[in-house]
Amino acid sequence: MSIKVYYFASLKEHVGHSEHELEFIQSLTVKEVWFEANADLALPKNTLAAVNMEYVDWNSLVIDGDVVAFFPPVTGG
Amino acid sequence: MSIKVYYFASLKEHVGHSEHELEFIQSLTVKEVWFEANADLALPKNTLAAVNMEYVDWNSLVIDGDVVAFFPPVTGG
Amino acid sequence: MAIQIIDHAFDPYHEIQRYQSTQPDYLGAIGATSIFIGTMRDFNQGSQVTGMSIEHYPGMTEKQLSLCVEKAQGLWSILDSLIIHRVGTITPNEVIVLIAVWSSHRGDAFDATRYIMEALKSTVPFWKKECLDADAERWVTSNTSGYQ
Amino acid sequence: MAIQIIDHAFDPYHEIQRYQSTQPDYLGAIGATSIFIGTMRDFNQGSQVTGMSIEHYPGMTEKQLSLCVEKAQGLWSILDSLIIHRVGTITPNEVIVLIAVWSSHRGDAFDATRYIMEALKSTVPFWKKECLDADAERWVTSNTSGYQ
Repeated sequence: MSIKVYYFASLKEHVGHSEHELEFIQSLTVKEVWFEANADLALPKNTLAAVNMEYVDWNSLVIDGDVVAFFPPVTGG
Repeated sequence: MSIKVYYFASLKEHVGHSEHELEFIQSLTVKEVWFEANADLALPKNTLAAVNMEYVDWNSLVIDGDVVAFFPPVTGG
Repeated sequence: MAIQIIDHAFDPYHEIQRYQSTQPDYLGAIGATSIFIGTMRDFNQGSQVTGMSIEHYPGMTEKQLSLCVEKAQGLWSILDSLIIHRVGTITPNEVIVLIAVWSSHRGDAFDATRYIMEALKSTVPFWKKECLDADAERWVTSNTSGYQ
Repeated sequence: MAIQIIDHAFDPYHEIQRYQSTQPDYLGAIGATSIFIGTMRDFNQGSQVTGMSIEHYPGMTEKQLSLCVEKAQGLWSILDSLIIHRVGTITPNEVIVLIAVWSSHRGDAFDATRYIMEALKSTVPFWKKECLDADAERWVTSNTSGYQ
């Protein structure tokens, strides 16, 4: 199965790119997606995760076609 | 001594005029000013009193030259 | 800080912009502007309302409005404020009151605006009389609380 | 109800007036308009700030802003609302965010405006990066609470 992963703001600079595609066989949690994609990188404290533009728990499962996003605490307004 | 008394809004209609001058010898409280000026009229519930444009207690004393005002609860805004 | 009592219809946005053009000193310090605009509705307490007249106590009105602002300044950090209130004859959809507060931070701006509005409603000597149709009119007898 | 993400400077008063001209249906029902305008300051966290850039997550931004408004609608009685937020490059004194809420009663308008602002600050995917001088820049790492 295939999912798309996006990174924003300081996290984009931390991982060094803004997006990539992941292909894998078994079902993964959001947390596993991070470590699958960034095996050699620490997960910055307070990082937020969204699937299909909705906030999710790090233990929720990702399915084929999902769009996952990782980003730091938001600072708009 | 001489004081000026003003009435506003529904209270002006209740007493039938907007202002008058009072002359008297001894010192009076605000409450006594009302009954001195309106002996035959009930004092409507919730009536507010001001002396020299500041809210006052009904037992505060009025002195020569003071401007006393009586009016209903305010409804601006 | 400015307080205005006026007897004709006004555009609140135009007045805010005009007032803001006089405050260049601390422009870079303003992070938050909170504005409240009270407008005349065409329906109140179960009746269609066709117009309204607002009476006030000249002099005491300005004095009590200043006191509202002073108290807000004592409680929150405010850079500037503008209050405009209508008196005289008003028709539905016209603005009755404008309160604008400028501050560095949003908490101060929100709190001060609301405080000034509630203080105005409970202490400043304005009185509304509603016109229900050609013949009938009634004094508004009390303001409701803006907090539930 | 309208939500706009824009990448150029805007005049909040002009935008409110333009939006209001599209809402004649319930005009007589509007008793209260509450507005919040967030502006870029030239000083933050001990440093002079010369500019700012705001990044966002297109799509999720609109989705989360809609959710803020829906939640406010569930909690208070709102007739209409307008939210505009800047993205891209911003200079001091420019408006970052505008929130306007129209309601019959002031309590609803005040509460809803503040709620939407706090919800925006904590849930909508915008990120600010401040330019401190020609070479230095820093990400803003967290928003403060608007309540004390």
